[in-house]
Amino acid sequence: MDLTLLVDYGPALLRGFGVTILCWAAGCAIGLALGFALMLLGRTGLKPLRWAVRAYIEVIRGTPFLIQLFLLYSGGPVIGLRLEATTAGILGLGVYGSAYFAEIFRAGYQAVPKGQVEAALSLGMPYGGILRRVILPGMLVSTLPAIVNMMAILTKETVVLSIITVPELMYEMQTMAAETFATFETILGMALFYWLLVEAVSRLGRRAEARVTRFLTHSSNARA
Amino acid sequence: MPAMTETETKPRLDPAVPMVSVRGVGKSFGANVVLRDIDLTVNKSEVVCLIGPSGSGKSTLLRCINFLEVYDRGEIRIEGKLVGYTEAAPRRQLSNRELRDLRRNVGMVFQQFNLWPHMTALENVAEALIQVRGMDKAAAVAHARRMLDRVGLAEKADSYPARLSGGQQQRVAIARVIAMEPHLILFDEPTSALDPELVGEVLQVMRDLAADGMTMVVVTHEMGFAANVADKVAFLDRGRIAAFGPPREVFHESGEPRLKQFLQTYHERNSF
Amino acid sequence: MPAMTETETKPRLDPAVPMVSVRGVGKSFGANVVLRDIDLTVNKSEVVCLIGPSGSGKSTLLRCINFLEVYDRGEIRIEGKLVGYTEAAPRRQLSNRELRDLRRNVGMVFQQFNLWPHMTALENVAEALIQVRGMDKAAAVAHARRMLDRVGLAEKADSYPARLSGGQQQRVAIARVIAMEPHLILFDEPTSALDPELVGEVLQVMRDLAADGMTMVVVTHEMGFAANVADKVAFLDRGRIAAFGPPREVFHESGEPRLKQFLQTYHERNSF
Amino acid sequence: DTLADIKKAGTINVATEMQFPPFDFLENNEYKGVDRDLFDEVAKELGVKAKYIDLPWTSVLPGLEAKKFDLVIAPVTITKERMKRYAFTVPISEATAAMMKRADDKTINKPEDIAGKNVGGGKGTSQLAQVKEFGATLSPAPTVKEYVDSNQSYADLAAGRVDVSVNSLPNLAFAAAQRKETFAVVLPPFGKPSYFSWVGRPADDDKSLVEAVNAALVKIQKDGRLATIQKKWFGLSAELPTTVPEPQL
Amino acid sequence: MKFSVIIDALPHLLGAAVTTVWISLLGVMLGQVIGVLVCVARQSGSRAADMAGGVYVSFFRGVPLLIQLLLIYYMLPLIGIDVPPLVAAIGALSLASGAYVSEIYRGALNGVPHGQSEAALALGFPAPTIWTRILLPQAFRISVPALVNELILLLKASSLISVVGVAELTRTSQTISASNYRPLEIYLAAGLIYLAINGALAAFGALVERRLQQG
Ligand SMILES: Nc1ncnc2c1ncn2[C@@H]1O[C@H](COP(=O)(O)OP(=O)(O)OP(=O)(O)O)[C@@H](O)[C@H]1O
Ligand SMILES: Nc1ncnc2c1ncn2[C@@H]1O[C@H](COP(=O)(O)OP(=O)(O)OP(=O)(O)O)[C@@H](O)[C@H]1O
Ligand SMILES: [Mg+2]
Ligand SMILES: [Mg+2]
Repeated sequence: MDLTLLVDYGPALLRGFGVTILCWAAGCAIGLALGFALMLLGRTGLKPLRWAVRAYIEVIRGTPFLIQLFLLYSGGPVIGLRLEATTAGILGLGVYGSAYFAEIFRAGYQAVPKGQVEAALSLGMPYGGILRRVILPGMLVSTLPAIVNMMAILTKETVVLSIITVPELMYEMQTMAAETFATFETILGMALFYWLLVEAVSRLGRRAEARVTRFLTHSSNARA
Repeated sequence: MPAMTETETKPRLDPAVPMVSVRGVGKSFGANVVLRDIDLTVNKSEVVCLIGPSGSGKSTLLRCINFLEVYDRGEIRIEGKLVGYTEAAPRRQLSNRELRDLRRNVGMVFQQFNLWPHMTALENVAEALIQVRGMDKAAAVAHARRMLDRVGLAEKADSYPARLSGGQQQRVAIARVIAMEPHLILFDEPTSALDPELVGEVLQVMRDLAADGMTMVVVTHEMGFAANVADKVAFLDRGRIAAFGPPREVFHESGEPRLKQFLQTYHERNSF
Repeated sequence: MPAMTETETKPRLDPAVPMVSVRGVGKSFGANVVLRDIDLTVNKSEVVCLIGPSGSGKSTLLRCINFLEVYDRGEIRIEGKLVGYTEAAPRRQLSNRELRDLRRNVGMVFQQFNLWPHMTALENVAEALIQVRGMDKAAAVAHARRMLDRVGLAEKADSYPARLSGGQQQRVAIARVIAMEPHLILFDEPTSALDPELVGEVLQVMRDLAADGMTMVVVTHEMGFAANVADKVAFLDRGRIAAFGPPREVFHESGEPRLKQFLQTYHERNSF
Repeated sequence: DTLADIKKAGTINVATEMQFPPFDFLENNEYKGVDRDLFDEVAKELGVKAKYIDLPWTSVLPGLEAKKFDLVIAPVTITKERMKRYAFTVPISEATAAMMKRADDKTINKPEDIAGKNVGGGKGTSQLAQVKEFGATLSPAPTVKEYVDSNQSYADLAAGRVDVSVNSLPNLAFAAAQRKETFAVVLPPFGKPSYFSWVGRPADDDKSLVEAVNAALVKIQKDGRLATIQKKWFGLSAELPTTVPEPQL
Repeated sequence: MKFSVIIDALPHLLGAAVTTVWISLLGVMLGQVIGVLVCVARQSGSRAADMAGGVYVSFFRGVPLLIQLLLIYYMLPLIGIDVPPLVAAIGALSLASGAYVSEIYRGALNGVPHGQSEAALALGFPAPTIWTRILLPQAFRISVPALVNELILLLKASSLISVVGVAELTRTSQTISASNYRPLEIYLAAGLIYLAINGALAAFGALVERRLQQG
């Protein structure tokens, strides 16, 4: 066990970690926005649109990210879509996440008590305003844990980006492994880095959760 | 998103036009016929109470009046204006924007209060002022404060709904509605979800509104309120209006057997 | 998991020992003193109603009686047996198993019914017979059927709670309790969550139980029920029993000002 | 002693990633390639049966250290860094670096033509290091892109993201032969002569095993079996050193 | 595109798909057991059990499955514990899935009204019976959609068990495309197989959900 390697390769690993975080954050942002849009599309009265959204979600959820990313990156040029690796990685991650986020949002939308929307309607509020001011905050309360969970899952999917040469953490780790054949150090290093990221995400998530639910009083219930 | 400043429609003061006029309205949910051929007139500044057994269609009728529920047959007019449909012959449903204009003048108070839990009492009241009436934030907040004061809740302005008792929540819901200066307010069992101790404070606010000349349609099980405050009482039974008139007549002079039985049960349970 | 067959404790028939005796009981939630020095005796086959404003401690007192809530001071005895603590001097809380034995003889009916939604009406009633009384399945089901019949729900045996009206759900909850043949049943506002139309059917079942000699403690806002069925009425106010006695006395002869005001509001709201 | 244990058990467990044709690959679920043929012979010399294990490269070396098997028969180039941690056998094949282009690409006809173009290769491989060195002598210098998996660099060559893929000549020759309409090898190879070896554990217990494998390999070359295998897979035969060469990198 | 390649590869891909399915299902079933136990332990009121459960969840949710597999299969032997590949694969999958499942159940239990266990308590139910008869059946019912989601995610994550030498679907498609140099066709085929399996799982989940909801 030669942990000085982690020091020698430190700068490269940190750079890779930076790229991982960047791709993850950008992918999540795209996934959340796209997922929200998909949820709204799925609620329209147009049947074909609803089916299209359903099909999109089922296909994306039903296939591994590795295969999607490969088909996007290497298959894309066949149909004239030529993306640079990092772009493809972020886009792929966003598309992959969007299917899951759309489902989370769908459940969240349904969980907003109908009466809250009716109250807004009966006051004459426009749909855009209702969505932004009533539904969205209500959705966050019930979906934030699931959103954070999904974001934590996506941190781990970023390792797949290495196969299309995005210079993220896994890619740098494999360089280290290939050049030194120091495999155990690599495994431990990766465990540490990814654990840190997920732990940070869930901590931030819990804070955010406390924030969006600050208006709820917590009744103390006697335990069973 | 700034709300569009829409041209203020001044209340028409022609007392000849009834505030609400319901003519031959019918409504089914699938095979379940919930309203059958309802006729009802509510004049300006009148308080009409709807009473009747559970499932008789009281909520459905009320919700048809502001088109939260689509009615199938007949017509409902508010201040002479047809609700939910175009006047032209093959009737077509109004667009969302047209519906919004209609609903601006019709307030609604729900059994479950339906406050927005992530906004304080003040924000709940100010929100629609900003979004619908296009007021700027400062003006909306000032107006909202006055409304909270009117329902006796000035000091709870910054509390979230979860921190308020049921009675206080319902009073905030009423403030939210009257802030919009509606011509008509619909109440759907506004006190049914309240602890008995808290009913009084909400009824008092409603009494004050009635005294100020507000037109109100109230679905309620509070017979005392109906007897003392209502100008007219309508008894609904299985989707029909089985009795209608001043409270004295309906409560004491009607021969309608279902109504008599309804009142009988009520008496028995509450006498001691 | 087969429940342990525990030895059946026969009801003691000594009428001199009160069914429930509460002596000097106090209870606080943190700084909030909810019960202060409560004394209350419920004799066998008596029906005692607890009335009082919201937050006065009615539910808390009821829940202390079967130790769902831990009381801080004083003592509660059921059929002479100390509730929740050992008799020996430095009192120690009973083990879960000892508490279970105590609760087997004390049924409880909640405002929210608390039926188990994943079991049919019949299964809801049979479950405790199997798990707690150790009956075999066939016997439990047969007994459960008789109990459902007793509350008038024989034909709903195979319905899930979600398919039943509130009144029917509450009657199932009562069947679930009486199936265990308790010596005492506690009711916490059993009709408050019901539509007014459905209250009657539940009160009728309770009336029948009272007529059969069941000992009952009932928290209720149904003054008609209290007046007609209760042997004694206790009026709770801010954690104290402010009036206690036969309904006639409490409702008509008490000089207690808080009680008078409480009844006055009630009258106003319901007279027409 | 590992060798003694193997002889006693009658089988030797060896692992490789079977995704590196023509050395290691699966065809209809059957393990084939240079390494397979060669190690069959080595096993015969050792008097034991060979059991072949397919693992992703990520876990081949950890598996060796965890003693899940006794030898890695993936072709690996010797480097100084790697010598520190593992024991290498005598060479089993030439590994001279060469290039492969798209078959329809008329602009690249010799190694020097990659000036200013995009080059792809396997991360951390000696061929990649050599093409970087070679590229630096050209102007304008080519852009080098590094892949975790060299198959992915072939996919990008087909997709047009890179103009040549670098790998050892044997690998490229085989790949081009499989997809003649898509790929073509750029001749001559540009790199210094270098060699592939197999990898064992450096521990004292394992010394005798590595030595026995070396002896077997030398014998197989001497009696002409190696040449037969080389002809079968590469179409020509070449002589290999009979000692472990000094690492160049 | 050359579709004959897919036809040739199909038998191998399908064989690998069977491996993927049975290992994932086994992983999920064991994960259920682990998840329930961890969840109950964490709610038991014992601080130590809650802490231990917390550490378990943090580790198995926080560290990528790939690394968990490598740790179990290659690092455990270094301290003298040797596990065969299938055990390592199923073990890692079920431990990881257990961490997620325990959190799903924790959330679902919040959805069971407190009054229901109180009613059982008032009837004299022993605590374990309240869990097995009242709380867990309902938590299960509430969480069926989340559990199906988890099953699908796990099925896809199972592609990583190739690092311990189990040839599942993704690995097999890589292997095939490495020898025929036609990754596009092979990955497309593998993608469709995954889609079919997951579609079947989702349909099955919807069926279970509907059956449980009839109450
Ligand atoms: N959205 C709906 N879909 C289908 N049926 C409905 C719907 N809303 C109401 N109903 C049915 O219409 C009938 C009348 O319901 P409504 O809520 O108007 O009665 P109500 O008089 O307000 O009763 P309550 O006093 O219980 O509020 C009932 O049979 C009810 O089941
Ligand atoms: N678990 C608890 N934790 C803290 N305070 C509590 C708890 N349960 C009840 N209280 C407080 O104890 C007081 C009495 O409550 P209790 O529920 O006994 O009143 P009640 O007479 O039953 O009222 P209601 O008619 O509204 O049911 C209230 O102030 C309440 O806020
Ligand atoms: Mg209603
Ligand atoms: Mg109470």
